[in-house]
Amino acid sequence: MGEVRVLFFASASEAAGCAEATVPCEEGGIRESLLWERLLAKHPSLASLRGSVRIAKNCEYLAADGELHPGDEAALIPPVSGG
Amino acid sequence: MGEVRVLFFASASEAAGCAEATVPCEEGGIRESLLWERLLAKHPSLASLRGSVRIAKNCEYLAADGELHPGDEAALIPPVSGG
Amino acid sequence: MDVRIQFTDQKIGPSNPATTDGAGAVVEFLGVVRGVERDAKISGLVYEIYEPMADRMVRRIVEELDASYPCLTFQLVHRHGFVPVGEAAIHLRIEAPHRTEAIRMLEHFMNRLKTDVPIWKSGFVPC
Amino acid sequence: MDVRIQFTDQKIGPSNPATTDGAGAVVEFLGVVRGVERDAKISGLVYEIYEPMADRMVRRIVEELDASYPCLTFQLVHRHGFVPVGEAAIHLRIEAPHRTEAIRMLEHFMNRLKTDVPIWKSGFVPC
Repeated sequence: MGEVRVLFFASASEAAGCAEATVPCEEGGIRESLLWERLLAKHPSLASLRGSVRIAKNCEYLAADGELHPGDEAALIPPVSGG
Repeated sequence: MGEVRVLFFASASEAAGCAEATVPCEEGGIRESLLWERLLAKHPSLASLRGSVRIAKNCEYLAADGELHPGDEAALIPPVSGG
Repeated sequence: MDVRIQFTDQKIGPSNPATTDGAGAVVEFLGVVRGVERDAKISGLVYEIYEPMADRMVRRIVEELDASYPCLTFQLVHRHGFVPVGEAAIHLRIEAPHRTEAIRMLEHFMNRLKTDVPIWKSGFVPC
Repeated sequence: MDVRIQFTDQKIGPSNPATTDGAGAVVEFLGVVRGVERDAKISGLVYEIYEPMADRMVRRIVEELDASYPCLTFQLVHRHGFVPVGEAAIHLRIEAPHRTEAIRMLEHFMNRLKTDVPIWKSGFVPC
């Protein structure tokens, strides 16, 4: 099985206590729900953010039916507050 | 009888060929229509501007029922185009 | 609100970058003379200002808009006389606690300027 | 349209006053750190940026908005790291043929920035 790298930013990195994680990923791809399941197994402290965090894949927001594949760079994007 | 000083700007000063005029004015005041009548007697070339020009009195636009009195500074304000 | 108005025949310089206490947003606007007017190439425009009335109208408009879009400072510089192509005829700088008010002030002020403030492009100079 | 994006941990300097050929309007925006956050006095804010994604999102947003509000140039500087009170966290400079497009671009871009661009105020430093 391959892997997806997941970057944490802002409140997500605070909650996880680290800046990134790797998550196992089948060649056929995984959906957001499975990504969360595997992430929370490693970092249960991220659970409270799940409702507000969006997932990015390779610097684009992941569509609701989007899939992650091995080698993708994912990111947890908490509500942004630039400017 | 007193007088009102009338300043001309932009297309009004071009049409009149000068920057200002004085117009006779009764102590009791005159309305815009009488001001125009007396102005056009002196400067008939202003006639074509009458439909587009607004009158100012002491640096305020004159209300439709406003009056000019001797000593007031009036101005012909063609459509503005600042900025 | 602190309102400053300047009419000048000199080139408009860079603005002071210092910000007022409490300002979260600074919006600046430059209106620049373009090289074409009524399909003809020009070297510049000539502006004319009825200064005492323009000053009064600007203050009136800003005061009215400030009631809806509270801002901290409002600075206007407008040139008169010849303004060459590529130079600014007008410079606005608005500070406000929040950006929305500053942007709305800019937008509505410029609309009012172009209907009510006695300033005219009184001629253009062909190339 | 010429789009330039810079992320920096250095103080944002004064912008280049030169204007692009054909630009009739230049709009600039500074978002300045204010001295109070959640009712507490602060000495500054800390910003975090997911730079490659922020760059991509900004370009996407500007491209989309340019279809409705055609502009000539778009420059964004956003700071990361600690930004002291009174300094700008963001600077925008937009040039367009006409002011309406430049103002709309600013307004809509800032709205989109605050929903879609991965930049965070990730902390504030008390006085």
